[in-house]
Amino acid sequence: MGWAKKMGEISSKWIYILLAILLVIPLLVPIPLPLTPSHYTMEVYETIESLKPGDNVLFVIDTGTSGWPALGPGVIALVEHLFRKDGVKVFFVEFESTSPPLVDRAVAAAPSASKKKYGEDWIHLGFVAGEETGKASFAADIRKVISVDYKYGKPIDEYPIMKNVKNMNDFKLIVEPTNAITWMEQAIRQWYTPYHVPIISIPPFLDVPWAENYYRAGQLKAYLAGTSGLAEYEKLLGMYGDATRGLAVMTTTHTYAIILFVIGNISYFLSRRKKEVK
Amino acid sequence: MVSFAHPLTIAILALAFIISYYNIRRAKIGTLPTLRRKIPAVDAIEQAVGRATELGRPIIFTPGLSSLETIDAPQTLAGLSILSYVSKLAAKTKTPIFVGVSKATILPLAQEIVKMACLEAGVPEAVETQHVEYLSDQQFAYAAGYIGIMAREKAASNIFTGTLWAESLIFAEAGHAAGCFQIGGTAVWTQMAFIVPTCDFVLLGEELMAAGAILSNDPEQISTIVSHDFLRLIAIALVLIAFALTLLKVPVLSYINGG
Amino acid sequence: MTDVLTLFGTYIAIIITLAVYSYIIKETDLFRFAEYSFLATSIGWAILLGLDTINNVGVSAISKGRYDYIIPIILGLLLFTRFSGKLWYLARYPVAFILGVGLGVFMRGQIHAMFLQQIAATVITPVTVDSLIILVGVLSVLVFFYFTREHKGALGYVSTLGRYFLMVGFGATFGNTVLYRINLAVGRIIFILRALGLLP
Amino acid sequence: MTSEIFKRKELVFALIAFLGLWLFLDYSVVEPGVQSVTADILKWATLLGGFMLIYGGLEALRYHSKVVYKKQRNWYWSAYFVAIVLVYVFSGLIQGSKGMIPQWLFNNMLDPASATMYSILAFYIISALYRTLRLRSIELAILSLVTIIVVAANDPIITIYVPQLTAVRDWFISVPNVGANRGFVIGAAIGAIFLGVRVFLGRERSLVR
Repeated sequence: MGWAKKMGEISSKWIYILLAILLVIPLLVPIPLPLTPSHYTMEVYETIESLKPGDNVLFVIDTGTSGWPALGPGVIALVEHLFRKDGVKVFFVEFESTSPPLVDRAVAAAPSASKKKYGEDWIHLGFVAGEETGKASFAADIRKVISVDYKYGKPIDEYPIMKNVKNMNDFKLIVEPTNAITWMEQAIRQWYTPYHVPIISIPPFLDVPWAENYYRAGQLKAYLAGTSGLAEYEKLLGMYGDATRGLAVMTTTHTYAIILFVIGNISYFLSRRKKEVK
Repeated sequence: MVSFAHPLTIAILALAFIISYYNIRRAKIGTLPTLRRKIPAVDAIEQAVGRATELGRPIIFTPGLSSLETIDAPQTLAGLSILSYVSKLAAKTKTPIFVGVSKATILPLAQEIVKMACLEAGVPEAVETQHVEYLSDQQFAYAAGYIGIMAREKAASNIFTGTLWAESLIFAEAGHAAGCFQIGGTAVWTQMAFIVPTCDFVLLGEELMAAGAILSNDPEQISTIVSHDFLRLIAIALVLIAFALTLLKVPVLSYINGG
Repeated sequence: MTDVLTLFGTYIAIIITLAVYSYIIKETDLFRFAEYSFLATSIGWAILLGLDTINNVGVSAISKGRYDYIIPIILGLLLFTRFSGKLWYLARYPVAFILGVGLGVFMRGQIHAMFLQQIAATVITPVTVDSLIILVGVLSVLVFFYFTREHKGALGYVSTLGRYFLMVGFGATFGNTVLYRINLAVGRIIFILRALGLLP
Repeated sequence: MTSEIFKRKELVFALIAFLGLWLFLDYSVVEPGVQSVTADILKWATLLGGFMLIYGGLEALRYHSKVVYKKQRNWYWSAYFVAIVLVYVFSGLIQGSKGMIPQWLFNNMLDPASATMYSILAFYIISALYRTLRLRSIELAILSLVTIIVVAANDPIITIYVPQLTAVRDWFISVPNVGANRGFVIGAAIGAIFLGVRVFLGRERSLVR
């Protein structure tokens, strides 16, 4: 017994309280942080930059409401970037059930959306049931699983954007932010592997180690990793979004985590040595 | 015009059919090899039960949050096989067990398993000390219920198996803080990262299914693991052959990639 | 009227957010309120989406003369025989349909994308130290999960190496999970601060 | 008598195997006839996915109604559950799923609750990191050190002073982690392949109730 042992047994209550303070303060008192885009971020940026007028992009929001607080800023940045490109057509579709209303949220937050016309430059196809089967079905023939758009409920063939779009072969790029790696694996199995359409993604950050595997295997074209990845993307677009705002919190909380780790291990080694002496 | 695509994909499927059929046959006539690889966590189960008996405190157990009607069925099945074994061991010394169940379809199964285990152990009245409770089908309510039992009953050992998701962190950490002897087992990668530091013994990925097969002593379950090993060897061979051929400048990779 | 509803809604949203956080202190009825609201609304929403799917894909096609869509609708209705005492076994057929198609779609993708392509990706040329480490990692992890032989001698060393590789993977996941969970919390705190007018 | 035939699980598993293998036929044989049948099969399955959503909802409704009816523990929460679901569904039937009341419920209940639910783990994971990441064995030392490297590299201020950390983190994630992960993914694929094969052979009975 002694201070060494006590250091390893700080009660959860104090750990939680301090964490709560460290979570809130940096949001109220912003700390400016320098950012240099990593090659991961640049690859996503350049993939979208290289799109040409007339290219069709399939935008699949599978973050659900549960992934939105972390991934939403990245979704908004990607939508904004696609809307800045002249002549690039964006098709929104969802396979995760709570995602359809998020499209309106993302489009409303993207400043360039006002320049784009619904039905000509972008369309919201809505929700497709059946998860992986739905993905395979959508790829084989869009019109077999979708007859009306989500926004107005009108037959999709009334929109000029849908002319000459039949199946997965008509898309140049898939953008799929997800709240679980399984959604991305489904897209790889059903879209990349059979149709060779490149996929860019924002995986939930805990699945970054998985995404890296698919990225190294070439099954994933590029992805945004972590809060810094999202913040870097906002910087590339000249936006000040929630990812940049939240970056300062990562500093306080992560430093806190490292300090706790060090304290815990010092306590562990000191109290273990005492035991050995006895 | 008929043309063919993806011959390798079909070949692997056909191979899997043959391997599976062959091993099921071997299981029937009893020529299946035994699973010789040691799994420390399997031996640790006895230790977990023993510790609870010594301290006179109960064991707490979960077969995971998934059911049998999804793709996660093998994990749940393994969890239930382990439950049967734990229940048998505990029945002999009448050590109490609390089983927290999260799916309504698993509840009757778990009750039946516990009852059968007590019968097989020759102590049918021990079923009185083995409680199977339905907690909640909601993740966090389930976790709260589980921690609740852990604290109320002062559990000595915590064994959690099967498909675990985000909630596992909550009860693994609570069990660690309460000083439980912990055995965790799951095939969910993101949760394995948490059970390794929080548990005394772990069943990682397929170790869980293998442990279930070994403990259940069911030839059918063992045959599945043996089949996996066949294809695993083929995978290793494929990697090595592809590596060798690539070094010899034979363009084999594009062929494999095309399926 | 709409303004009042919007304002009231924002308050409810804030209360639910805080109620979820109350779980950290203790699981109380306040948390139950949030959890059951979550459960109930997600199920209500799923039912509405299901109805929309049937309406937009099935019913609208039939009204245009595509009578073949009647078959899946009948199959779908058979699902509800599970609620009846007598005809419950008929529900197996739609389940079998979903399961069969789902497994077929899943497995063909799994064999091609997650087995063959992953194997091909393991062989990286030109050979560097890094590419060899990946190769050794893949092989040793495969060996680690090999059960019919006892892991003694050389096999034991390879298996232990595989375990160490796995630990690196788990460490990377653990570290990134810290980032993700904190980031989720930040998103919600930004929401509350914004609703209270403390953030733009 | 006919009902006896339909009760047999063999027929059910034959249907599963036929459909599953058909999709492999579709993958291997490029013939427009096969592809058009497959597109129809997939369409049917997708439509059934819509029914599945409703069925899952009704099953939950039935369960909670039973709890209310039998006045089991916490029945009042089940009553609240049933009430909200009914309000949601009926308002949706009248106003459409994008009507005022369904949207209100989505924005002010579903969204905040589901969005916050997983963020409470931020507190648990920091506490777990402090309590359990101890350098107790070689294995745990590897896990802990990689964790701390990743945590430090995700900390923007630390990377200003030690910019090399990012490269170290990226190396760990893109080299040894990829090796481990890929081995695991291939292993999981093997498990999935045999699960499927066993279902097709009719050996995995528990999958169909």
